[in-house]
Amino acid sequence: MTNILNEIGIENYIFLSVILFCIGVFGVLYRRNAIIVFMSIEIMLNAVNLLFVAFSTYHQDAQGQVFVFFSMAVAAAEVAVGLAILVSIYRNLGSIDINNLKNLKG
Amino acid sequence: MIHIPDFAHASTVQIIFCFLAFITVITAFLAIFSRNPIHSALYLVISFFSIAGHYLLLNSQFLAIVHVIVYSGAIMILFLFTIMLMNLNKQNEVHKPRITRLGAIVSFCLICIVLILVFINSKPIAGEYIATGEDYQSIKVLGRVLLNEYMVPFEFASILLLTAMIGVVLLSKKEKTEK
Amino acid sequence: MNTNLALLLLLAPFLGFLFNIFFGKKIGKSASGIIGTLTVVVSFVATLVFLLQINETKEAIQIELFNWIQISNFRVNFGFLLDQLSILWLLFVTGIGSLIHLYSISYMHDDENMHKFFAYLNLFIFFMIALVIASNLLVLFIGWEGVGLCSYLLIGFWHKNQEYNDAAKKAFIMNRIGDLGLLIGIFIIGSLFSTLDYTTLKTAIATSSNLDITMLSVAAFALFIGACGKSAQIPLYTWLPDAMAGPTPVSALIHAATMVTAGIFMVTRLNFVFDLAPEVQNIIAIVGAVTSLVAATIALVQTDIKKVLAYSTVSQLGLMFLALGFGAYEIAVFHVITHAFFKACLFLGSGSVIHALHGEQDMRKMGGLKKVMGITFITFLLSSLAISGIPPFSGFFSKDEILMTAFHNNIALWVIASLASLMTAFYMFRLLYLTFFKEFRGTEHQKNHLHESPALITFPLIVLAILATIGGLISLPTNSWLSGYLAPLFSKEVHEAHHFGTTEYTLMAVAVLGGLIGITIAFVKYIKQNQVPAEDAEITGFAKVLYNKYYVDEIYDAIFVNSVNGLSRFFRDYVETALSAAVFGLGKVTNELSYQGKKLQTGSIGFYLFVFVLGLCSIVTYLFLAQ
Amino acid sequence: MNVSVLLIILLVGSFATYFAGDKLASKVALLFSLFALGTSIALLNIYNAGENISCFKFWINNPSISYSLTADGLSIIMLLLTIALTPLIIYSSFGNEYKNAKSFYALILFMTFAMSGTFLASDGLLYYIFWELSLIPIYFIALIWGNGDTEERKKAVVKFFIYTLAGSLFMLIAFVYLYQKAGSFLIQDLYKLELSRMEQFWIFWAFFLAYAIKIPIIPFHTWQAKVYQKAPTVGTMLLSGIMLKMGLYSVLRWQLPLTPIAARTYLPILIGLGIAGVIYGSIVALRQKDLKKLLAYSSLAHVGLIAAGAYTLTIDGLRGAVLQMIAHGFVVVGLFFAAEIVYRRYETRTIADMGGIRTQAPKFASMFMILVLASVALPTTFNFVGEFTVLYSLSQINLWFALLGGTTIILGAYYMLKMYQQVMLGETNTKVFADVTSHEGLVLVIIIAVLFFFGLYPRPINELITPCLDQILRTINKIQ
Amino acid sequence: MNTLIAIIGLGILCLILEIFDARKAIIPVVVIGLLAVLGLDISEFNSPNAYYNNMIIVGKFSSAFSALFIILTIFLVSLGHKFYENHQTKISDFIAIKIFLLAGAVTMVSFGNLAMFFLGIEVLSIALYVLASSNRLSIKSNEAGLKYFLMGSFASGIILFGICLIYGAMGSFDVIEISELSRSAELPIWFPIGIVLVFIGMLFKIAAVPFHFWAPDVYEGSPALTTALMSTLAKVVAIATLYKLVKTMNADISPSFQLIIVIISIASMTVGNIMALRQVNVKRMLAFSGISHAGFMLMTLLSTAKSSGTLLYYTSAYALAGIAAFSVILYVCKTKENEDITNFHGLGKNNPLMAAILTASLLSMAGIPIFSGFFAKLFLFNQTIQAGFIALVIVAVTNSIISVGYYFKLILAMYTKEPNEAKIPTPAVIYVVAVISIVLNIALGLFPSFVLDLLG
Repeated sequence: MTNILNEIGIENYIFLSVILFCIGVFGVLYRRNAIIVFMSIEIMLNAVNLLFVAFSTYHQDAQGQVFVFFSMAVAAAEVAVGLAILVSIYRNLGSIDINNLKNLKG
Repeated sequence: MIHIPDFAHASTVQIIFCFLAFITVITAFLAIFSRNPIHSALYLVISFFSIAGHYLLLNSQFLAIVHVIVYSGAIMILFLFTIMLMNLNKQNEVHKPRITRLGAIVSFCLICIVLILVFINSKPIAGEYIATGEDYQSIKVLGRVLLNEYMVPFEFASILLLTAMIGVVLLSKKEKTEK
Repeated sequence: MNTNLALLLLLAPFLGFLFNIFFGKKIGKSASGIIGTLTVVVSFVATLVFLLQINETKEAIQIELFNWIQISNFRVNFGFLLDQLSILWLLFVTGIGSLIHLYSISYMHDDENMHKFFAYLNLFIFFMIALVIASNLLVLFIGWEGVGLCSYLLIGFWHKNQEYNDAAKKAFIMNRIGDLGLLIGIFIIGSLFSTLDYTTLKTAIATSSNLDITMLSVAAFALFIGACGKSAQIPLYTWLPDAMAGPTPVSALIHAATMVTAGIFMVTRLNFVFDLAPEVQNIIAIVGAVTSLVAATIALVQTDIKKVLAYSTVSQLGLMFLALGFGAYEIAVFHVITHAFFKACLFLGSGSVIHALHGEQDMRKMGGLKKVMGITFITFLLSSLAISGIPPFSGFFSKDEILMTAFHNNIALWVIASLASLMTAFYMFRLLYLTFFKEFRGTEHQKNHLHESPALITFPLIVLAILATIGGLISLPTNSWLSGYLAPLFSKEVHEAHHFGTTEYTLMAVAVLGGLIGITIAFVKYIKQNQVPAEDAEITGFAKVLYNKYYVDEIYDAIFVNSVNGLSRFFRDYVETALSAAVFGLGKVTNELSYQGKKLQTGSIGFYLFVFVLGLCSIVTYLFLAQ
Repeated sequence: MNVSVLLIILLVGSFATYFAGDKLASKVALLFSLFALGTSIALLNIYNAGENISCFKFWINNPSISYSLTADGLSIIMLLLTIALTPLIIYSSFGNEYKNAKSFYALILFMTFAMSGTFLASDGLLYYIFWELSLIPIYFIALIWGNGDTEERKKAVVKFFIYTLAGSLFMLIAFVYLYQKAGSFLIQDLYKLELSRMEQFWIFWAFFLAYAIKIPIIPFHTWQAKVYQKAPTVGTMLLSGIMLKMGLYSVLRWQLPLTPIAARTYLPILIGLGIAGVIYGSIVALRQKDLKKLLAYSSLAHVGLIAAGAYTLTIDGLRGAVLQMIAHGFVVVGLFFAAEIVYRRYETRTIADMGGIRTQAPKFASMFMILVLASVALPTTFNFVGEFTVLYSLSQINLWFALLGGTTIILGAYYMLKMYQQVMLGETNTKVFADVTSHEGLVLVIIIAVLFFFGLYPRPINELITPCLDQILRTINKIQ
Repeated sequence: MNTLIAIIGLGILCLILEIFDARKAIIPVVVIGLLAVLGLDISEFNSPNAYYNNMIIVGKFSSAFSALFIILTIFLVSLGHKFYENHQTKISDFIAIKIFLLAGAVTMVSFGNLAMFFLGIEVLSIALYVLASSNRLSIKSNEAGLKYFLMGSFASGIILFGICLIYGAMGSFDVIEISELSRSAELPIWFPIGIVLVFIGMLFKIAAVPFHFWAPDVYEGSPALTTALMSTLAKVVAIATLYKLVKTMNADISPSFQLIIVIISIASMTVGNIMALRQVNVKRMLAFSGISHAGFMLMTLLSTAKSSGTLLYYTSAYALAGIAAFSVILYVCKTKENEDITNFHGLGKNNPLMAAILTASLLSMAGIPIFSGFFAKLFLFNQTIQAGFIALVIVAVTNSIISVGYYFKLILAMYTKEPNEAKIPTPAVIYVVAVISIVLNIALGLFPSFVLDLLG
């Protein structure tokens, strides 16, 4: 059994991950709907997960994939907390536009 | 060096990779650009599925399944649920100030270019990718690694989740004093 | 024995001072006056003892008490040197001092702060004694500054009047300018010879092989500046006329007889230094001559009785400096002594007049006093004759010798000095005529209360008048006791026995003639023509310039006082503010930065992340792409 | 028995004062300060008997910092100045009522503690700690118990604090740098260092910044007048009487021996700055409307001369500087107290509002006069001894320095007498001015007695400091 | 390891107590428990050990810092007694979450595997997100929570990416293995990039410029006790972790990397101090002060070989002063709507002890002797000069001067202004915490060797 990376090349995975990661960054910066911003962060985490798996294959090592589990757990926890915060903001403000959240400044 | 896929002589795997990559990136973009949050969420689900496809391509079936279950099944449902809860599906964002968009695009381009350039600049990996032939990503192996070597982090992840749980309860619980 | 006696001599007035300061108010005015006087008399007696002793032994008495100031290359002791010069000086300091104390008992009797007056007088005597008996320059400096201080206190004795206070302050500060000169001189001498002690210094100079004459000249010049300050020479003389603000006994004691002669004392003391600096001696002579003329011209038109005497003092001091400039120290000393007698007498006499007129000092408001104030008039007349250089009064001898020395050395200066002494005769008799002759020009009230002063006032007048008359005896042209007495002090055998020839007699005649001319002009003007000096506003022409003392005070004010004050205002208002602003400015700039910086903290997550990404990119770029 | 006993007494005194409560605070403070004075005299005797009263203990291993107090002549004399002035200063405040007196007096004692430590410490860092520590109490004293408009006072005091701190932090860097070189903060080890010209240059200016601000040397004096004016008189006394001397002492103890080459190179500039301070301070003092500000500028002029003396690098200069420091310490405390006495009665510090006091208060007038005279260095007062020695040392460097520095005796007389005239003389003021009370009188009399005693007999001090100054001078001259 | 287990056990105990409705007992039990844990931790100090495949490596460094964290947590939990008075129903949640946060913190300094590191940092972060927005009815708190959450997740993403690249380069998550491999010559560039990304992520956590923007807003918006926690515990944890990461993973830092540290350090100090000057809100001011302190602490990274003791000292000094300061802030602003400086007016008259404690803590932060803040700075400067960065020290000193400006603004407000209202009674707990922390601070100043030499 050959390493599948022989055909694709680890670089391409890296580039894909980087681009995906950057899209996530872009989303965080571009959108002001907090939910979409969260989603963008999920994209970032996913990009990393993908790279983990690719590296796991690259090293032929299970640890990378195990790490993805943790990363997922973290993502889940973050989303839960994030959404809870969002909900309470929505309750108070009736909106989740992060541009409205500029009370703290200066 | 960046390998421009040679579509004429590309192997199946390469074509699949390119296809999946294309889907992933496009849907991710669409998820961000889409005005309707529901659409965003759905695009994101597709994106996640395509990532799962990547996992399958890399022959990590278990992870792919877990990925689908956790992300598409749990996280995105949570998102959708919240969107529904807040009744955001119709909400259209007010036109964003130009400066914000410009900033976003600039930083996107910047970080993209910088990171890609960094990786391009690096030496290409010489030689063959190792293939030990050993099983390293079946459920069995993963389970062993996870519960032997990574037992502590595994347990600790439970603390993480517990913390998140307490946190969410804390944030959502109504107190008696509140009206 | 000597030590104890010297200490008694020194400290008796000081004890008097302490006593009067602390208990003077309680024991009553007369008692404090008497105690004040007695302490000075004690000093006088002690001086006499020393005089007798030194007459026998001919040896200076040196007393070292304890180490005072320690400098790297020498130490300064508290020490006294009682030699011929200091004892001579002590004699008239304590002698005239006693008389003036006595005089003051009566003169100041109406003043509520009489005990303080005596305390200050005693303190003055104490410092004067310290100045005179010092064995080194630094102890001399104690006395030097101390008498300046007492002068300050006494000029401003009536401290409710701010003008008097101004005068006192002026005197102190001008003295201090001189003091700085003296200090500089001391520094140079100290560093050149590693000693400030007179005796050691004298030996050091005598034995030293390669003297730095330039530095020594600078030192001599600096010392001379010090003498100028204390002895009211150009350019530092303007304080003395103003110092007349003090009570008249003060003017007599401090500003005529004793303190102002300190400069002459110091120069005489350090004759061996000045002898080595002929340029400086020339300067001294010129300054002395010019001062004497300038002061005399000013005195011509003054109408304040004490101002006339003050300028006369400046003028006489100028003559003494002229003598010093020619190295004729004993002649200067001689004139100091005679001057002390007659000028003290004149001042006390004027005090008697002022006392009689209840404080009136303007001669235009006097006149005809000889009828009521006989004794005062006679003593005043004798002293005036003495100062005018009419033989056989004491002034004749001393002044004549100065003129003669001047003639031998420098004709031009002789002319100036002669002119000054001619004027002296004129203004003194102008004063005399205006005060004592003709009719009284004051108010009716004053006229009714005219009276001769009490015995306590007239007694010192009489004594001083006698001394002024016969004082010349101590140094007759042919047989000078003084020269012999002072001879051990001077290195050079100068003025080898006045060889008297025609020139000398001619000169003497010229001098006497000059005095007589002055007296005659005054007589013609004020007795014959019955003139009275014009009111202030009516004075015109050169007389006005003279009357206003050549506007020297105004010039000094404009050049020094105003500029310093202007500078002060400038510093205070601009430089201080600017410096302060510079320091505050740093704070302000940071504060402003903070204010501007706050605008960066927009509260927008997008912006925050944008900067985050920028930071990330720049770090990565720098680390991985820039190299 | 060693010198740390003294520090402990002061520190304990400070706490005891605080816990004694508002009513007793002043008395407890006075008691402790007198006790400290007694102890210091006892220590002086022990020292004179040739015994060692220094103290050395390791404190921090790495970096190696030790609790090292060395008492030599210079330290002891500065210590005595501090300890002797403290009871006077405390006693002088008895006529005033202070809110929260316990804190006030506790802070005074604490400040004395810190200042004494500064004079004693022979470990660079310990010294620095005490140096900084002394800043805090005076900050609060000036801030809380000061007078005048609060906002202005705040501005002045904060400026003072930040400014002084700024200077001293650069000194800290210099110390740390020296530590890197020597591996120890101990002064004897630092003395042994052979620094290059360049290093000396930097270290010199780092020290200079700290000291020039503290002393202050122009143009770093801008904090001074305002703070003196705004601080309560007790604070002003502490500042001008003792704290300034910390800077001057440090110049002698630390700056010169550590950076002799630099000191020699910049000698004319430094002396020039000192003398510029003399002239500038005197001239600015002429036209001050506020009594305390005037005294502040007079202080600037005097310390300028002291600094000039110290920078001559001659034994005369150093000795004169030390003598003058002590003399100035006493006289300035006396003068500020006189200002306070006037303030207690007139409740103003504006000179124009005063006048005619002499008629009503002859005792006070005489004592004030003596202080004024001492301040203008009348011979027989202590100040003369110092000033003479300093001026002499200046004349050894260059006669012009002596001449320019000597203007202080003219200008000083001018502004002081002018002040005296305006404050004390003239027509009787309509306002009643009671003569000094017995305790006010006592303070002034003690100060005057000290001034005259050492003015006539400075030998004990000379003997105490000369060996130590010689030692310092030897260190300075070790590299020629 | 035992420490960690004990802490987690304590957290769960806390939840169980809630079930048994023993809310009143929670805080005392937890404080006692934490003291016990502290003892346990100290007992581990001299027995370095690695547990479970190097997942947790207990050594002097980790024990010492863990002890510091535990002490800080004790203070913070005790302060909660008053602070959560009106939130009795949630008290167990609050306390438990803090204890789990502590667990995360301890993990962060004793990790032996990047997985533990990542999980630790996430536990800490998630707990902080929750605590920041825990005042659910306050829009400010919500905003703070969301801002922190968004930016924190973003940073987590970066850290994760960095870890991923490190893994890609090394094929392992074990730090010992990584550090051994990193000495070999041939390294893919992924490794340094990964390190840099993790580094940047951690810079975000310690709020270093230019990744600091969240700090002031979040500090201001969060409930005061949370701010106290963030500015003391969280910051200390982050810097300690960063230090450990840099030290263990990258034995010698390249000069260009050092330059980056120097620049960030300077920027943090300067921006933090300058921005703090014009702040009216005390929490916000302390946030900027924290940024500047982050800049100072970063200086330890320039001489990683020897500076662990210095870092421990600095962080202890800073955190203890912070605790003392925040106790007073909690006391003063308890009944107020905001934490503006005006609330502190006249504190010197109303409550001299509290004013004195706040003054002392501010002086410590400003670096005035004899408070430990001074020694912290001194040791830091000493080490930095030794490493040859004298210019950096000069900048740092200049910054210290600026910092005095705003610390004294607060002091001035306490002592020169008239109080706005009558005296309010002080809860004993706050007194105790404030006094103990400031006494510890001063004690550290008097006996610095005790902490300084702990890590050799």
